[in-house]
Amino acid sequence: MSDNLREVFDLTLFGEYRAVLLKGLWMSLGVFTSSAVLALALGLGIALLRVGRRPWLRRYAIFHTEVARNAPDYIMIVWVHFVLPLLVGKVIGQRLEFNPFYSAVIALAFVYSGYFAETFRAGIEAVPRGHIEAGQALGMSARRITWRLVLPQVVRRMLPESTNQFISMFKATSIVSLIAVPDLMYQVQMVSAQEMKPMPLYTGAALVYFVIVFCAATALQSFSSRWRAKVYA
Amino acid sequence: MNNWQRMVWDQRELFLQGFSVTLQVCGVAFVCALAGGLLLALLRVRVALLRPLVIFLIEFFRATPVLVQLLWVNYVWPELFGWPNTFFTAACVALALQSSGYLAETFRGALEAIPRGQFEAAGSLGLSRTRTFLRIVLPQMLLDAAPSIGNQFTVIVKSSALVSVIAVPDLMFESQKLVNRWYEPIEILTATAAIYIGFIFLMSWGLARVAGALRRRFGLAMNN
Amino acid sequence: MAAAATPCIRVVDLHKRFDELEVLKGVSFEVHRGTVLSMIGASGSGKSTLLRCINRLEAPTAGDVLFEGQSLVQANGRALGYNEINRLRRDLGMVFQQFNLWPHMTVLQNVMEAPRHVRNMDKAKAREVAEACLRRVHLWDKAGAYPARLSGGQQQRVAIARALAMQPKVMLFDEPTSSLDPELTEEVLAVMRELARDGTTMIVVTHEMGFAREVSDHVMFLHNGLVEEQGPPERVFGAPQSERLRQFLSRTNVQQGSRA
Amino acid sequence: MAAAATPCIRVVDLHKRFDELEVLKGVSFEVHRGTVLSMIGASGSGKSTLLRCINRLEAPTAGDVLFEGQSLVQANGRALGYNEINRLRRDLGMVFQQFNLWPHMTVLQNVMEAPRHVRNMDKAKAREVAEACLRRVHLWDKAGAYPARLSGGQQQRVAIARALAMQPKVMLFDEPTSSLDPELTEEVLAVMRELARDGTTMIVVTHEMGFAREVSDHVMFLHNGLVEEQGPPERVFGAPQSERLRQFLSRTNVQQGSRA
Amino acid sequence: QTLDSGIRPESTLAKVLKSGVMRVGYAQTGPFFYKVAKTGELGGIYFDAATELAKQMNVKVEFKEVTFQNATVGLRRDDYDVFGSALTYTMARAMAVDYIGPLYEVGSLLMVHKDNAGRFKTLADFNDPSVTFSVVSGGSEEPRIPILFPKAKLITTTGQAELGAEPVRAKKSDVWMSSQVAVLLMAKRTNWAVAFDPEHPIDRRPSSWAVRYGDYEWKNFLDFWAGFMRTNGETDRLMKLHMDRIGNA
Ligand SMILES: Nc1ncnc2c1ncn2[C@@H]1O[C@H](COP(=O)(O)OP(=O)(O)OP(=O)(O)O)[C@@H](O)[C@H]1O
Ligand SMILES: Nc1ncnc2c1ncn2[C@@H]1O[C@H](COP(=O)(O)OP(=O)(O)OP(=O)(O)O)[C@@H](O)[C@H]1O
Ligand SMILES: [Mg+2]
Ligand SMILES: [Mg+2]
Repeated sequence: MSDNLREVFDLTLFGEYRAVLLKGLWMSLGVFTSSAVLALALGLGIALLRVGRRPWLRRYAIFHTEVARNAPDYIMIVWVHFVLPLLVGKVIGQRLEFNPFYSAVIALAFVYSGYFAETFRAGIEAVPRGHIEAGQALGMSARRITWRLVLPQVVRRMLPESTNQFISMFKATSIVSLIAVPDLMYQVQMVSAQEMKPMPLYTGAALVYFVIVFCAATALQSFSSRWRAKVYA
Repeated sequence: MNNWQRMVWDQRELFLQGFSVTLQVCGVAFVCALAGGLLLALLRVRVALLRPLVIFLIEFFRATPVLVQLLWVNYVWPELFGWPNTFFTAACVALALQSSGYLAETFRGALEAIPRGQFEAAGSLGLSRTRTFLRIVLPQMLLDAAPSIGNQFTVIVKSSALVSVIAVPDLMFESQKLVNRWYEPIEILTATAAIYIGFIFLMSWGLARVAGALRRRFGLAMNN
Repeated sequence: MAAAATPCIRVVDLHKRFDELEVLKGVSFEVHRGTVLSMIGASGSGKSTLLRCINRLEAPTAGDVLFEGQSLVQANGRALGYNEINRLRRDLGMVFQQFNLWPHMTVLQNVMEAPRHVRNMDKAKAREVAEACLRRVHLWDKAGAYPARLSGGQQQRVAIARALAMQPKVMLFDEPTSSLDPELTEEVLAVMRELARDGTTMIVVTHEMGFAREVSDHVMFLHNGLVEEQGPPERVFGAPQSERLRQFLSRTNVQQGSRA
Repeated sequence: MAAAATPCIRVVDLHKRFDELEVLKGVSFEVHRGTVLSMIGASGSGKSTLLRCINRLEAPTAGDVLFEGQSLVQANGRALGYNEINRLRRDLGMVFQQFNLWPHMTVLQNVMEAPRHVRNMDKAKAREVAEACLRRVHLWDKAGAYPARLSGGQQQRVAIARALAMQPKVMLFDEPTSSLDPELTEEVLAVMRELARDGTTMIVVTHEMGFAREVSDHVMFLHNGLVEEQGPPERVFGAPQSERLRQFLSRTNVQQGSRA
Repeated sequence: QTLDSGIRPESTLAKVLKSGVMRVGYAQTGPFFYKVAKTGELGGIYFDAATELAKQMNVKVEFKEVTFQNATVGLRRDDYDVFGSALTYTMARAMAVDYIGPLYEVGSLLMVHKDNAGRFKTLADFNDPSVTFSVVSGGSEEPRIPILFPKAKLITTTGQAELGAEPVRAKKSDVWMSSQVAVLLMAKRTNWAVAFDPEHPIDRRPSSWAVRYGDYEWKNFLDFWAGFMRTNGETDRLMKLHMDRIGNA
């Protein structure tokens, strides 16, 4: 291995700064969980509107999905942090300023609500019509059919695809450093600016992301396949 | 409003120039990602010997931030493998790697969803394995995976906004340059976002139309 | 059986059109309480569509369906809403050709769901009802299994139990045996025979002429969206009037003649 | 029909085990050129598995399958590779219970695919062959349609045409009518009768006792993974020896007696 | 009392004095404004300067972090009263925000790979078509390279400044141009980087803070402060202090 390569894979800096880096990691996880929960809830709502009976809400759902999925995360985050408060402020007639953490969570939740909405919609549409009709034939209410017959199947069926989305989302949290949210990437940049060694630090960060994602994905996978084995024999 | 004229409309050539680079990077990366994803999926399903390695690779590509992939491919790979030697190639490769990880899983899902009977019908008629794959399996896989493939395209385009860290002058780079010229990010970034959103929307809409048309043609559209 | 004053189900000049295709072109008939009506007819003649209109899973294009004198289509000159239809549907049990069991619930959960949350029984009561129904179809030992682990005949019987658990006044069966092998067919028909004996009002779409002949009080032959012929089974099978029914029966007879 | 010196298909002490479950426990029989063998038996008795072993869609656990004297399992003491099996399979047409048509190809493309790329015919020739086969099953007018647009009976006939187009020496049918309604069943059986008359060697897994009786030269009753009884149809149906076969026939008879 | 002094009440100066809080925006750059990575404490030349200023004004100071990119947006949006981290004078920036009188002069240095060091004897050797510069986009060096080294080729990266040095390390470019502080630090921290003629920074440019246009009182007041800091040698003293501190960190 050449000197250069040795430098890239020399992770001693990572150990040396583990305290701040760990703090950053916690922040990353915080941003991730907050925005993931929001995105899931929002995505579910939008998906239900999309398959629902009200044409205007359906149209809004389509619009929401397309804009959310297609907006680059980077621009979305800057926009939410700087432009959105201006607009909202104008409406309520008062100067507004968002805490960067909330801006980040709002932006990520918005972008990924589009992805989740699509995932859920695909799942809802994949539930055989007959299952719904069976519920109707027994006189079950529309809400009960949705919550008791449709969604449990959707959630379990869409688990693999959602895993993909969770992974993207977790990785996407690394851009919140753009608005100075002190996540793992932010800390890495800070250390790198002081040590002037970006490569080993970024490499270490990538490994951290990898290990976390790998463990989480494996756990989800084994959970979902156990469930599928039970229900789909 | 004057700002829009001066910073966006008058700069359309720069925007266009950056957009054309984005287009090239995404195009090449997308094609490579499709091929790579397919290859990984097949290796994973068919070659038991390589399975652990392939799973590791897939997860590795999926799970590492694309920024780091860009840095690695551009700065570390040349030393390890003597390739790639231009920034542009490195950008394409890095983007393709990430998406091929995702697509490998998508393709695996699609492959496993093809009814056994489809293979058996081909086998019972004596079709060769290659022919069976190309003619019977692949078209059905692509059709089945079309929505996820569309999704992946949006991911590539969005990730491509990072390629300028390895000096590829894409749309994002040009728009940053304009931001640095006037320190007026709002109009410029909004315009940039509009271009990205419009482009991605057009592409995924087109793809969905094609897939929908095919499904309708095959009479598969109105199942449940 | 004595016909009650109001027929249990009355279908009045029912029309159903899917875009271009007019599937039902004005069907009228009555079913009295405690009787069994069999519907026969070629594939595509509109049998399933008719059954689905009776249960309001499809909205008729014109005409009316009355259940114990109450319209399932409109009341006071306006169309019925989802909740109103739903209330009426509770008394109309339906068994689908494809079973449509809910895969994420056990057999017991499948059967208990509606009594519990539509009839609002408490858990113990619903369980009791479900147990009775499952025993009736000889499947109490499978109560804890998930549907995917059951054979076709077993799934079909669970579907019957699920409908029965609501103690409906009418049972609608859509080709309940068409995808079962002979042995399983026999199982399911046995359960239905028993229901008939107990006096449940039933409308059965079927390809099993033997069953239709044996069990039903009335047979109806649907052709091209119209009732081509109807009457007691002896007359319909023994002395068919219409050319088309004769043809239909001869086809199925030829083939069944060649069996056994 | 005159039995040739080497039987067309010879199955020798065939065993097949899925993990725990031994499905075939030593099955042996022969089918001579130009004859029709019907396989009957209860659900789960291993009929499909046997058929699939003959076509090598499943690998037997032990025993051998010979096609015109050539083993489909091994040659010169080593197991056959995919390509070798494939070469032999060209002469074994198989029609699946679930049809397994390729949904993204038209009827014509489905039928032409194998002649063109396995037999390497040129396009015109393959088209000619396909046309002949489709005419034979009375479906030439559907040549341009996609499978999803066809009724069940039509799909089944396309599957037959697809197998026929390879001009196989043997045709294997797995319950070719079990999910069809009586009219469609009749359509498909008619085509098979015609094939039998033309002297095609056939092995048919079926629930249609009438068809088995009428068409086959030999009937085989499978029970618990073993050949419980076999012989000419008159003897098997007329004077069954084994208790279990009598039971099986009585069940299906009861039900068929109750039809028609 | 503030009215007596003639300060317009809408001036930021009046507001700061009245509210008793001065809001200072910063982005992390070099020795001017940084967080000590291990402790997360703020520090830097301008951090000390801003703290001192607040003390003398008898107000509290509140620091708000932004990224460099968004520095001027935050200022114009009134997220803070002064952007107090290092902004090097460029015409583009001057059209968006008002600089106060310079607090310090920064120079640039060129950095090459040690394997390449022998190639370059004089500054003129860099102005050659066979030489490729790398530089980070948006920094003050970017527009200067085509002027100082018109014959050389240029590639521009984005993101962190030190990522602009990576092409040199990977030998995809020959020389990195950056602020003298960054180059010295990198040469010190890595074993491959060599600063070219470290004693003589080239292309010196003023570095300072920025305020919104149109607020004379506030700008005059800060100009006065900057003049004092420079003439007095206070910024030089702080520079030495912090360079030592970072260098040994
Ligand atoms: N949702 C629908 N949209 C359009 N056409 C439909 C729809 N449902 C049914 N049809 C058509 O209506 C006709 C009658 O269908 P129906 O299912 O009622 O027939 P059936 O008598 O039940 O036949 P089978 O015995 O094959 O079940 C068919 O031609 C069918 O293609
Ligand atoms: N791939 C498999 N893995 C495990 N068990 C299997 C597999 N295929 C079949 N079996 C089992 O082997 C037994 C025989 O199956 P087979 O499909 O041959 O029955 P069959 O006689 O064709 O029945 P049917 O008339 O219902 O089609 C069944 O118990 C089945 O569950
Ligand atoms: Mg029907
Ligand atoms: Mg079978």
